Amino acid sequence: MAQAETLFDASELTVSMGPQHPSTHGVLQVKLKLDGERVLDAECVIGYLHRGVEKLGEVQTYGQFVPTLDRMDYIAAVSNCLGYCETIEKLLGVTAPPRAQYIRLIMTELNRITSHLLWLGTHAIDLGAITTFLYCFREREEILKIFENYCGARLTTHMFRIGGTQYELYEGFQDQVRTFIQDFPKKVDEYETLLTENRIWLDRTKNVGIISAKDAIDLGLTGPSLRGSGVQWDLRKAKPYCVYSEFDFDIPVGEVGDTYDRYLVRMEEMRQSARIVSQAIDKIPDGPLMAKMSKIIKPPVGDIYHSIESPKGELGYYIVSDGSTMAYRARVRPPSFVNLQSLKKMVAGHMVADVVAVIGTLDIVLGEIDR
Amino acid sequence: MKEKFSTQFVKAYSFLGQNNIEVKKALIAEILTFVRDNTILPCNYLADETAVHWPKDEEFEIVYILYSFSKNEYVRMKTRIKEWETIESAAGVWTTADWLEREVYDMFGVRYANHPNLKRILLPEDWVGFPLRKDYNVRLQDVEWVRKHLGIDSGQKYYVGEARHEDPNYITPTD
Amino acid sequence: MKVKRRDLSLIKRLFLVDLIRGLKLTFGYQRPSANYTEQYPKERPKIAERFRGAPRLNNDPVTGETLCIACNLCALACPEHCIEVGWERDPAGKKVLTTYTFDVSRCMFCGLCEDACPTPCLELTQEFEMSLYGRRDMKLDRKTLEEGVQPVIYLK
Amino acid sequence: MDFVIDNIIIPLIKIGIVFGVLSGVVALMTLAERKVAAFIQVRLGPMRVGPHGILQPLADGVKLMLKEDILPAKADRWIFTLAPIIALVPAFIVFAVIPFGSTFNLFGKTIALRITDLNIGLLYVLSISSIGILGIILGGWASNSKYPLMGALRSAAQMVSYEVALGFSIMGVLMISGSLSLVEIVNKQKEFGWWFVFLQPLGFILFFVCGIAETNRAPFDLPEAESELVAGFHTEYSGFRFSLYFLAEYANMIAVSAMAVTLFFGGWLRPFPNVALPGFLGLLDAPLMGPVWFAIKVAIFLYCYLWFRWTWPRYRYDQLMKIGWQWLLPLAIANLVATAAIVLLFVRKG
Repeated sequence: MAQAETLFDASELTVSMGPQHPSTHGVLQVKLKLDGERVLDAECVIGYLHRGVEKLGEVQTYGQFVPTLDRMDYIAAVSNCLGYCETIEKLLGVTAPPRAQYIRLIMTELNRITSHLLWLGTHAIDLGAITTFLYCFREREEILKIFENYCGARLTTHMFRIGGTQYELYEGFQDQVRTFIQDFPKKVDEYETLLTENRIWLDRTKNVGIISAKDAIDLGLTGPSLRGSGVQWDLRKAKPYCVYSEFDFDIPVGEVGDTYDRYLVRMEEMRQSARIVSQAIDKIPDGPLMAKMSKIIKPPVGDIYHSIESPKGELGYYIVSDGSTMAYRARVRPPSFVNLQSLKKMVAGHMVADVVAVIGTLDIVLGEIDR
Repeated sequence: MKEKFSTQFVKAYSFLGQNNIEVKKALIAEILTFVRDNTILPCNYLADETAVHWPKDEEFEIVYILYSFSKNEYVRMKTRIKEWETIESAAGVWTTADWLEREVYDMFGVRYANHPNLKRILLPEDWVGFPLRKDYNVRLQDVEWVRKHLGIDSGQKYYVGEARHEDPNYITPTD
Repeated sequence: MKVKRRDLSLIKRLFLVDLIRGLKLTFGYQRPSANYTEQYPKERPKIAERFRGAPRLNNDPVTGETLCIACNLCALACPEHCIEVGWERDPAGKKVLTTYTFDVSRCMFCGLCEDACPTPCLELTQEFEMSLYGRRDMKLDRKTLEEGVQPVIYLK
Repeated sequence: MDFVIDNIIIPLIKIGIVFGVLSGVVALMTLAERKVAAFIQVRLGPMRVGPHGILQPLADGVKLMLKEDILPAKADRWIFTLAPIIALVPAFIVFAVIPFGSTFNLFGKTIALRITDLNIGLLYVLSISSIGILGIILGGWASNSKYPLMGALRSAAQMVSYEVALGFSIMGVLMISGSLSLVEIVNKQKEFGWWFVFLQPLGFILFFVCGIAETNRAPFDLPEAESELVAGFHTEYSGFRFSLYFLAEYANMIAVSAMAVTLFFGGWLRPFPNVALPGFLGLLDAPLMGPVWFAIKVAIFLYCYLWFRWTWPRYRYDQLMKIGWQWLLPLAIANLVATAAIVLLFVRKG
């Protein structure tokens, strides 16, 4: 860049945003090159939360690895759990019984709502609307209570086991979920009252961090970030897993691919999730919770890739088995990791305040990026 | 479909309903470009790129998991390289591969040729060794790194086996 | 399904409709009945029955003998290897529990040990106040596990 | 003797009272902020210190005093220390000219419920409040750190652009009242029988918006912008020096609210100041009721400040500039011209 283009000072200002910064959502560090307030370049430094999950997968048995995975994307622990359990089930050639499948689906969708609520809250806080955050947490709390009642933990749930789920539904589960699901769309309307039409929100999110559909695919963006760019692709529809094919729901897509579109997509996804849950809650079949399988999990030699639509995007597991009780290689395809790569492209030429908005809109979880 | 690269082609098979294609590594970038741009199964999206270490053969298996939006189909491309060999980077084909390859380099030490920015991504720059190799000693490295950078003895030091609680030297590093 | 992008119409923009609607909402929430806070130490939270909290070794309520049969399954199931079971053979050749160590500092409360336990002995209880002053104290021995962790009571 | 009493003792007492009350209100504001925020966010806020957390400001104060006061190694020591003081002092001395009530007689003395009545009171307020900004800029600059520097730069730009619009928005009031003295402005409002807000609605809105921007409050709190700049200009401040900035912010809020009340809401006047009240309600017109009316009005304004902050998102830097120059300034000028025309016609007719 020619020096004459800089406005006040010929030298660029390098600001290290993070790893301790209010809105980097964890321990992300972004090295920003600034010209005044304008971002010339952004480089992400990650790995502060690296715990070697993939290595752990090689030294723990298949069953033991599940709770470790909950710590990856700790906002959407149920999704992690579901993806992994399904992968191993596929490798073993077993299917979870329908009752377990339904419970899995309900829990995963509720978890998607919690994940999106947390995203909305933090995203709003990044843009200065602090109150939305608390409202989101209020609703999130209700879901976490359901989780707690069901499996005994709120965040890192370890809800499912390979072959089904461990826990029977508790008494009053359906009522609790139903009450929540009935109220929830109204609550989403409230968030929308605060944000969707607010002029400040519009100014802050429209035309910020635009990414075209072609670029999005090239960058491997998945999940709401991809759909915000107008690509109608959701693994729940494209490659239905669990029992998603039995339910009726829409996939919201955006037009422009800016922060506002991604925001709208996620808001609509919350409604759709509630819709799926309300369909599923009345149809939970009776039956066993665990598939018939041996206690010791020894999959055949081979490899498998299975991916699900986590709230953040495509969460894939690539497992190589050598026939023992532990995976030979347990690879996780983390959606946040791949999505974060697009930050550089999205923020170039924007202001410092937009960097925060874009980080928020990507909905990253550092536990998953660094694993 | 793969006639064009018949010399490079090893085998194609299906395992548990998932398609695998094994190819040789020499022309990998051209093959990947072809896979991306062909009309039969245009895999325009690289879902994942990773590696598996096979120390017996001193080999890495590089795995590309590809997806075709138009055909709704996953394909796995695999290629094998010797531990000391380099492989052509896919970052020119899909931008996604940039970080994914950096991670593979970080974890396995696979050297990519023509990669825009091949350096460690998750681990610190001065980390020794590549953790996801099967012959890597996690604890030794960790203890050394912690001692060097934090100036304390790592709590992992005595975490060597089943009997660690009985080990008279087992000290938790607080207090 | 396309999402609906909104724009502010001129009238709405001029009369600050969007801003006022937001203000109305937040104003309404100031009513005391909307309050969601739980005054934690004063008000005890309602813990779910299945909550996975502090571990406990149950004794037979009648005889007071431990229910543990020293099968070591919990130690094998634990992903973090934080359970150590010590046993010896009694004259009849039966395993008898001698020591039991549970390192809560490494525990991630996944509940696998509870699942593995063939008797109703090992249980993750509803007790959640487990803060202690040092990591050394977090290695619970058999006695603590049978009696339960005693939390520091926070007054006021 | 009378001279001494009139010119030294009484003013000193008045200064003492104003300063004391103001400090108390500022302290209460910190509590109010947390409480209002909590209520809006369906929480309870501070509850432990005293009944319903009333003593929280005291606890905060003690904590901030006792906290280690960190001076960054590369900071400019003198300016770093001076800046918070520069920020705080003007916020307080603005109150020298703000009238809290009319006059009343005590022991044969006529006591005016104000510290002083400058005939250029308004100019005094504007100029003094500009100095306060200097504290923020200097503080950000002296910290010798990147985030504070950016906060200071934002602050500088914001102040310059909004000061202009602020000045223009008041002009309408000046034209109608024909005086720069704040007391005179209030008296004119009594004469008209209308608060000026009804004559100058646009002027009031502009003034209030600019006032929010001047005091760095949401949605214009860019110099602080905790989600972008960590804490903006006071990132490097801690302990006592931080608390000075903190107090300055609230004192400024009170000052702007007091100004808005004086200029647009009839100062110490009750609503409908010209309608005579029947019976014992006439007590509401007692001179000592002036400060009460004043306080009620200021409190409403302060509540709005908090309410806005906890409801709306924050503007971006360039958008803020755009609003300032593209909307507020032209509107203020248009308002000025319109007012001038109407006043001219009105005067000619009269």
